[in-house]
Amino acid sequence: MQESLERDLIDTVNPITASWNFLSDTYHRLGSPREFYTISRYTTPIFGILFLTLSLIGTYFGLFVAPADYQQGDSFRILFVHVPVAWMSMFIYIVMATAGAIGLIWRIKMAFVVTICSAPIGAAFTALALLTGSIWGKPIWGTYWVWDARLTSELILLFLYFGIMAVYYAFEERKVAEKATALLSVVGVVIIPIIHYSVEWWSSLHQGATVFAEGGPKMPAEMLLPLAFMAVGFMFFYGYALFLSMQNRVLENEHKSRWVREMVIRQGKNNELVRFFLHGRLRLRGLDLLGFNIIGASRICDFS
Amino acid sequence: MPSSKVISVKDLSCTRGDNQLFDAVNFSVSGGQCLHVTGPNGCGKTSLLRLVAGINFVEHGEISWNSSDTANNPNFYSECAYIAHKEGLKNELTAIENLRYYQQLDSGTDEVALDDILDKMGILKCADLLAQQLSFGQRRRLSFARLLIADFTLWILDEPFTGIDTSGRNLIESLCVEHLQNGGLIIMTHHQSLVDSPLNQYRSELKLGRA
Amino acid sequence: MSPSQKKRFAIVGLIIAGVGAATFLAIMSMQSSFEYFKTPTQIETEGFDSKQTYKLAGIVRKGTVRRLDDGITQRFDITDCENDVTVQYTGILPDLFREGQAIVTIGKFVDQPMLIASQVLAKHDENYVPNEAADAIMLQQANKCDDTDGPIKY
Amino acid sequence: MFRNTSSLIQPLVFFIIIALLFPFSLPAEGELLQRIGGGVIWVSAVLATMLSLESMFHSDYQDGTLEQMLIHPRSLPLAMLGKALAHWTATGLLLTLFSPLLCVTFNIPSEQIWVLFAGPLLGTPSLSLIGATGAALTVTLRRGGVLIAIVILPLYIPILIFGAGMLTQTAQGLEVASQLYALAAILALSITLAPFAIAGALRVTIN
Repeated sequence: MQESLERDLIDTVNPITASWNFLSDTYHRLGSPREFYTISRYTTPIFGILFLTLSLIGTYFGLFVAPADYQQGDSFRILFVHVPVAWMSMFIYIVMATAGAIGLIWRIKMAFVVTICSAPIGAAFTALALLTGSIWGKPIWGTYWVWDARLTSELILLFLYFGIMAVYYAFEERKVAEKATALLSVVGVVIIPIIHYSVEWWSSLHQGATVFAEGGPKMPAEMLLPLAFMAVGFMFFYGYALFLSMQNRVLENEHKSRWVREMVIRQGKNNELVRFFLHGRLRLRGLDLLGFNIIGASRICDFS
Repeated sequence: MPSSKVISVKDLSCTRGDNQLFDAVNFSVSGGQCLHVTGPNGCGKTSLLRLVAGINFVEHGEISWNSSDTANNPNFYSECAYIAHKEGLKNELTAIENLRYYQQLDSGTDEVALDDILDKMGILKCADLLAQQLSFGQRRRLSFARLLIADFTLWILDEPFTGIDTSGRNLIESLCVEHLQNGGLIIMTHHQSLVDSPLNQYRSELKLGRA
Repeated sequence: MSPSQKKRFAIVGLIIAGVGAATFLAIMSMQSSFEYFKTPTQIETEGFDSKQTYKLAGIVRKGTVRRLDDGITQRFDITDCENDVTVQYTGILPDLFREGQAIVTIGKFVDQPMLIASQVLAKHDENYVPNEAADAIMLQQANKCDDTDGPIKY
Repeated sequence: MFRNTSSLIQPLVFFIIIALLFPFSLPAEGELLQRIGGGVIWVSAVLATMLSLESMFHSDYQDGTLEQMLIHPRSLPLAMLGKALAHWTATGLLLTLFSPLLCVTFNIPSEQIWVLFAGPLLGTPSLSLIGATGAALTVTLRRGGVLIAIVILPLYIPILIFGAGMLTQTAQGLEVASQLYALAAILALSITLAPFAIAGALRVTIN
């Protein structure tokens, strides 16, 4: 009796088993649109708060605490935006392509939703990386733009994001559109190593890797710290924006399913859900460059 | 041809956009049987046939051929023939060239067999006409000629009697009967009753769509 | 091994072979490095064509930067530690421009061994160092080529 | 495919006309044409290839032969590799053979002509293979032409950069081995992976 209790205790406490169980459970629950919707309604605001907190701390440290660079003086501080944003542009693409591959191989609906909702966010980050880069380039290099390997490949990435979004909107049948989009994002993943290694492979005006360089970061800790805050903060922003966008998409995709209908009936009295739809849409408009949810809006209005 | 072949469909459903065309379709067809799929327009007859043929992607449900999954199953693909509205004929090739193309894909070249098949289908005289010069009925006959170039066990026919004259219809029906008597399987759609057809005795019916 | 397994093996083998070949060729491509820039030594040995536009890379030699009388035209030597080329540029130089800085200039030689630059770009390296700790490094950089042995490569 | 000669000649004529528009519309300076010649020829080749992509699977889709290919036991990626290479023979190979001729109009010195031969020879098969993926993705769409361009052009840019870069390099008397290797690497990658992407795209879109 005593022994078995102990064993049970060990089983539940064993952190690896416990966390694995938690992860696989979460994974399976997130695979279902309904479970995702329920869970993400709680996590999304947390992501938003974490993003705000971390990026504010990062901004403060980056602007006021980190010392000026010996060569660039204060103008190097744009690095704290440019670098994390550029990382995100590639990270989001990798997430997108991985989700696309998962969706195609294991036929998981939610994976396609991740792919499609990531595209506009990734495009926005890519555009921002190019923009901040050229603002930085003018005083330091002496030019807004050069056609060198890093800049060109990042621009290609932006076009690729546009192509992926265009493919999604070209098909009327949603399932076909989702798979076609996933396939193209998987094909396009070849660009990622090209971007990453472009500064090493080709002589370039753009500098080499500072943080992920051989022999550790070539940057003192007081500069590295705000950079890390900003990077993690933007990561949470991605999670925040992605989940908001995915919630809308899930509702749109599943608007005929029982749980959405029941939810509408349950909450329909005070019209709260309908208002939520509209708010969600309004908040998302800024992110969704191509007006992701216009069709959804008319459909959802049918309920009320 | 061994008669042990069987195709069975379990719990198959199909959605287009937001509309569910059909849900939980179950059937099983074995050698010598003809499944006649009926239902109103837009109820998913063609979709069902395309799912079974392996052109469309199965989202929900299972389709098995001799109890192994049909998806990416070369054994199934080499025994299944699909004839639909789109005939699969190249306009810029002649009738016999079209047929030869399919024959070469499957086995090898056998000119005598090609002539025999065209003769059987009653279009030997237009063997050297370009496919675009053939009449609609002749094109249908040519596309059915493809069923005979190899030993296909399962014939999937989408509205086989559309645009074809009475003698053509009789010809196709007799081909189907012969195929069934040899232990073959047929899954077909046809919007009219087949009660008067010689196929009737082999026929079982699957009604799709809400009544 | 069943035929379908054999087929799968063949496909995987082909993919590995193809990707391997691509990687090999890519590495070969990297090794025969892209020359986007010319160096002063190349100009010295190969001469120059006055019609051509040149992209020239090098380090600003210590003590050669001087402003001409018009106030906005500057002249300086760039070096790869073996040979020097004089560059003349009219306009605003990038913030990073200083002695010992690696730069890229784009321009033409007009009948004399002096590059009339239409653009001067500074190349920033991947090191970030706080101001106060930088004096030693600055000194070292400005003296680059005085104590380097061989030619520098881009 | 080859029964229909107009599909064979159209891309070639388009290629030559586009390339010749530049000498017509630019100041007749030999030096300028010589400098932009390589880029112009490559851009024209890319445009001509793209023009012919839309029809690559179109007739097969219309007449139903594509569906028959999908359910044929023979390996679909292999068939697609054949299809893409046939497309290349009809477009890329012909363009490659004609591009040295265009050198004359751009005053490109004859000792550089081999570059205009070797570059497209290694680069245009990749254009066909990658393009076929885009064509397969858009085959069911009524107006897929513009979409093909949006999808495919980003993936064409590296080929364009290396191909056109070769000419700039030779003009300045620099080595081109690096670009040749890069084009070959792209070709090796696209010849192995594109057939699967094309087959996957067809299976996804034909529904």
